[in-house]
Amino acid sequence: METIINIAYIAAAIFFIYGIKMLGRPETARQGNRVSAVGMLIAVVATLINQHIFDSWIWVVGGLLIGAAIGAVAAQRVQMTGMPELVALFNGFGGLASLFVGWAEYDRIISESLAPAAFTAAVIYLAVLIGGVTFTGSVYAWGKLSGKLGGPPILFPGQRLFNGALVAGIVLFGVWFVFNPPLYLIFLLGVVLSLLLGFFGVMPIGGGDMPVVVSLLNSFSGLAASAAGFVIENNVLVVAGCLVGASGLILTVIMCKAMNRTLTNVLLGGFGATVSGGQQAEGEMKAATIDDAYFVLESARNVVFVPGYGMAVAQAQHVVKELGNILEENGAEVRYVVHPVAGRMPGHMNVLLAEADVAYEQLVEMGDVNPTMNQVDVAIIIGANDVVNPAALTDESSPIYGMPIIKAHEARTVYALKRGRGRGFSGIENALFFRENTRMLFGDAKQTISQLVAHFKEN
Amino acid sequence: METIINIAYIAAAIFFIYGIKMLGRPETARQGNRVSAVGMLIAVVATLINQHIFDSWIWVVGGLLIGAAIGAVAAQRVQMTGMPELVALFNGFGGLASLFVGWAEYDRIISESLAPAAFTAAVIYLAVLIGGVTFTGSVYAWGKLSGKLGGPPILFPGQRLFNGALVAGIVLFGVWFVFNPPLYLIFLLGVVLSLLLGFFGVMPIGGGDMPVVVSLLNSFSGLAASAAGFVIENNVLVVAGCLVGASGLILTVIMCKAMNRTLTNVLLGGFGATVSGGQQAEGEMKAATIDDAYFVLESARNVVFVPGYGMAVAQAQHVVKELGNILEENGAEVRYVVHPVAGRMPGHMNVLLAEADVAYEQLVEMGDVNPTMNQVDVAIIIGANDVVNPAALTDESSPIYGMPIIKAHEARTVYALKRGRGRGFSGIENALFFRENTRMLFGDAKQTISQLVAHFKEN
Amino acid sequence: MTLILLIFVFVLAAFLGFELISKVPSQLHTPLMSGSNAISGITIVGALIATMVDESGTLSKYLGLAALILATINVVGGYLVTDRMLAMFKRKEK
Amino acid sequence: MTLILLIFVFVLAAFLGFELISKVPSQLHTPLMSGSNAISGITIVGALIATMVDESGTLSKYLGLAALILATINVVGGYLVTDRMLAMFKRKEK
Ligand SMILES: NC(=O)c1ccc[n+]([C@@H]2O[C@H](COP(=O)([O-])OP(=O)(O)OC[C@H]3O[C@@H](n4cnc5c(N)ncnc54)[C@H](OP(=O)(O)O)[C@@H]3O)[C@@H](O)[C@H]2O)c1
Ligand SMILES: NC(=O)c1ccc[n+]([C@@H]2O[C@H](COP(=O)([O-])OP(=O)(O)OC[C@H]3O[C@@H](n4cnc5c(N)ncnc54)[C@H](OP(=O)(O)O)[C@@H]3O)[C@@H](O)[C@H]2O)c1
Repeated sequence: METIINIAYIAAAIFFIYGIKMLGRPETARQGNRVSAVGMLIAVVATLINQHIFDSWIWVVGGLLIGAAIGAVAAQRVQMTGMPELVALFNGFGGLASLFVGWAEYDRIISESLAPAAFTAAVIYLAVLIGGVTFTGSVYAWGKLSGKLGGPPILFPGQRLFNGALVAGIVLFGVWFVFNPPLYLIFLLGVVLSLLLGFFGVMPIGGGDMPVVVSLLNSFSGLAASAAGFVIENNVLVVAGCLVGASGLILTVIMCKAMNRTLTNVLLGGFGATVSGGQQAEGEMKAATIDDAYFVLESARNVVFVPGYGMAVAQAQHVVKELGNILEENGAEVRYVVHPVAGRMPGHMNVLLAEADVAYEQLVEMGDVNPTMNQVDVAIIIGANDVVNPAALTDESSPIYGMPIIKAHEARTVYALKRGRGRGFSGIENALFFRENTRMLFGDAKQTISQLVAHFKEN
Repeated sequence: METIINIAYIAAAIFFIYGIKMLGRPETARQGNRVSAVGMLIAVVATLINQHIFDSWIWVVGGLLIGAAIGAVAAQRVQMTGMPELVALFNGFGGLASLFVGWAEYDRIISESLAPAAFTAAVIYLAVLIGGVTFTGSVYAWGKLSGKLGGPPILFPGQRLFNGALVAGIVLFGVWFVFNPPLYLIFLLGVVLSLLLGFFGVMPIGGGDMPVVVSLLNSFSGLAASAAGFVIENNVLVVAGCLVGASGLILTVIMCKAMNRTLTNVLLGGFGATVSGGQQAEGEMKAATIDDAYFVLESARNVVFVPGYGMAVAQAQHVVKELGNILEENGAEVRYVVHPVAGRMPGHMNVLLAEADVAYEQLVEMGDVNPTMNQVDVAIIIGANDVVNPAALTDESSPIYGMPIIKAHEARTVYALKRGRGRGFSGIENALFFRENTRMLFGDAKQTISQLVAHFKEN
Repeated sequence: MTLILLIFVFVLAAFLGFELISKVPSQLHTPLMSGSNAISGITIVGALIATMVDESGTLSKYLGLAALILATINVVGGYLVTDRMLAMFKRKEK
Repeated sequence: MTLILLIFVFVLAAFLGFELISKVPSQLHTPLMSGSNAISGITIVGALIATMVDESGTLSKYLGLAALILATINVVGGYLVTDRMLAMFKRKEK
């Protein structure tokens, strides 16, 4: 029996490995997710066949049903744009679950009047600690991403000192606990401190950095599961948890690189709280009317759309696609240039444009467009800001200096759609909007584009 | 104590992993080999600290010294071109060692009048079986590579049937043995059969396919070590053996791909035994004299060398480099085009030319030269044949059809250096040598080139 | 030996995790994060064991139940949401 | 449990081995083969254990000694020959 369960666990681990591998390639990603789901099913079923299932079946079935119902409803209801925060919330639940698993095992040992061995105590503490940090950190990240807790980083004097003290306290209690495993109070204090650490650790980090934070916390929740696996000596927990821990960590690093930030830089936080230096932009913004834009677009032969966070806010993807179609019928070559960190989560623009059925061939990467940008007649910037900021190329004092950008400023004419003089995620001014060849179309992106579409339809 | 040893084993495994990873990149390859050597040292030292070392130290030290001495001397003495066969021989020793380890454990259990459990019996049999096949197969491959056993495949009627019978016998004895582990005779019969299988399995495979075979047997010797690890329940053996098994297998597949063959195709063998179809070449070979070649080369501005197996046979790499230098001083652009499967082992030409100190920048891949081959004044083919055979591009009935080749035939003038009308590894005719723009320089490649060099020096 | 082997398993899984995620295109970052988040719900196995192990209504059993509900939300929700995300990507390739 | 975990270790190592060797340039095939051949000499550990375990001059001890000599040749020779090969590659990059 034990053997069959373990073979099933090995099978589950293989499914997870293949699943992660396939998730990394666009063609196989969806299948990969299903493969890994099958692995999970195998692991759950294998766990159910042994054990005191008959004594506890109400508990088990009840727990599974309640959890599955909540999870399924939440996943079905959520809007496309709300997905990142939902993932953060789920991740927090996973962390809390690992905390409870560690705690339950500790309580079981204690209630049998035993004391766990030092190693067991250490992994229990680790599971609980990482799980706790993951939980509050993820919930806070969820709050920020969904706008419930406000996006900008919250800084207070002595913040780093305070967080440092939290870490020190956790380590202290940890050592104490490992040498005196029966001290329930110390254990609980450790739990409380780790919950606090998750909360205060995420506090100084701006809303735009949340995807990185969520990815890191995702890695943590894997490690928490792995630690829980050591607690109950369960191999599939150790393997799957560690796979997630390692791949999550490397994914976090990859995401940081795409934004030209380091992980430390993100975690120390405060980015976007203060408007950092950089020259002031010269010139003034020149507003254009829909009419102007219509005439220019009418005669354009080569058009690129540069979507950004504003397109997501305005939910303008469908009308953008409509305008794109009209321009194509009108004989222009139309492309959509997607910057890897446009929007607020990686792949944000891809997901939105895919939702609007933009063909795969029309989605191009910036590296493919930049060299020939000067042959583009019109670049239409839809709520993008930082990702088209030329300061990243030229101004060494700019906080985004060195980030690769879409060189929209090299197009013959640039139309920038935004509501006003609002700044982007990084909080810095963008000289592009003040250039000779740039015209502003103020207003909500969706409305502006709809008006353009209407104009085309009339004529 | 046990714990320290095991932590050392984990460290060793990590070193192996990093070692293999680094071996895969040219810049880090040498270091990677050393990293993995350190891992091996750690594993050996960790094994020595426990155990009954004091009772057996003479045995242990003696064994280590003898083995190290033989290995070191062989490795130091071997010629560059003799390395592949030496690797094959070493590999065979590794396989035999795994066979002995499995056998020793079996004998130990039996001599204590115990019977091994079915699982243990199975892994013992596996270790012995794979070890045995690896041993005789590798030794045979060594014989073929070093020319001691003749290169061409040896075929006899009913060969596949015979080999199939061997496999069936091994399986049969294996099942029998697993259900009756105390049957020493069955065990020994299994050993004999697996030794025979290695020998007869390699027999039908031609000498030129030996690198693939050695790579596959290398993978086997890893698996044998892994099986031996299961026998004595030793984790580092399992991990390291399996790493080698898996990476060796994938390497084998990569090597097959470079030759446009499938693994089955290689293993079923017979390639090169019969001269397979394909049109006969038309026209006749036109011999040229050293004088002719000298005058053409004198005025050439763009020269490529295409080395092949013949350069290795003639050991002509040093004179080739000398000629290259002279041509460069004479104002010509000189490049060396290396085909991935030129010679008889992967990277064969790279190693030889590196030995002769050809600069890295002058070594070019075929993909970089082929598109501009028509701008090359002279292509000098030094004992290459199959890798410049245009039939691979045009003749669908040719056994090498589909293999990427160096398009030397598109150069303005081709000089082909070979001893006579001998065919290449694949045994097929090469129409290149009969073309209008091709001139043959018959004779040993080293002598021919030396004469050319002498000519240049005289004038 | 069990513990040592578990550590071994942990180390190998860590290396494997690193190797598997090299050079993922940026558009897949979010689904990948979400998909591996679902896998981290594997702690559901631990929760199940904790829920089933005791017979009386001890604290540890209630903790197990809570863990089970949370982990199930993570697993089920995580896989479904990832699938929805990836469905979007799929469509555009037609 | 030990056996199961060993199988787990085996499976993970297999996947890792596959992942590590993706897209090796062809000029490295021979050194890579030779270098991993040296690693397969890890059976030296098994040989050492076999040589040391018994006290009397049993067959199994002699087998162990033979295995030890052979495995040592494989390890020492394998690493040295690989190093020599790679030294050649190094030189040309100067
Ligand atoms: N993708 C990721 O994973 C990720 C993660 C973390 C951080 N980030 C950061 O986020 C930024 C993304 O750059 P981005 O260029 O996409 O966006 P952005 O720099 O944040 O700029 C968004 C712009 O959209 C405009 N906008 C907002 N609502 C709008 C509406 N309804 N209609 C029209 N315009 C609207 C805003 O200007 P108005 O207020 O004037 O309208 C604002 O300037 C980068 O700095 C990146 O590093 C990205
Ligand atoms: N590299 C690998 O890993 C590998 C592995 C397995 C198989 N192979 C196969 O091996 C072949 C390699 O092609 P290749 O073009 O390098 O060689 P090749 O096709 O085997 O031809 C070698 C030529 O060199 C000539 N030659 C022999 N000794 C010579 C000497 N002393 N001086 C001058 N010429 C001499 C021979 O002609 P004469 O007898 O007329 O002199 C022969 O035609 C391919 O078919 C490949 O698939 C390669």
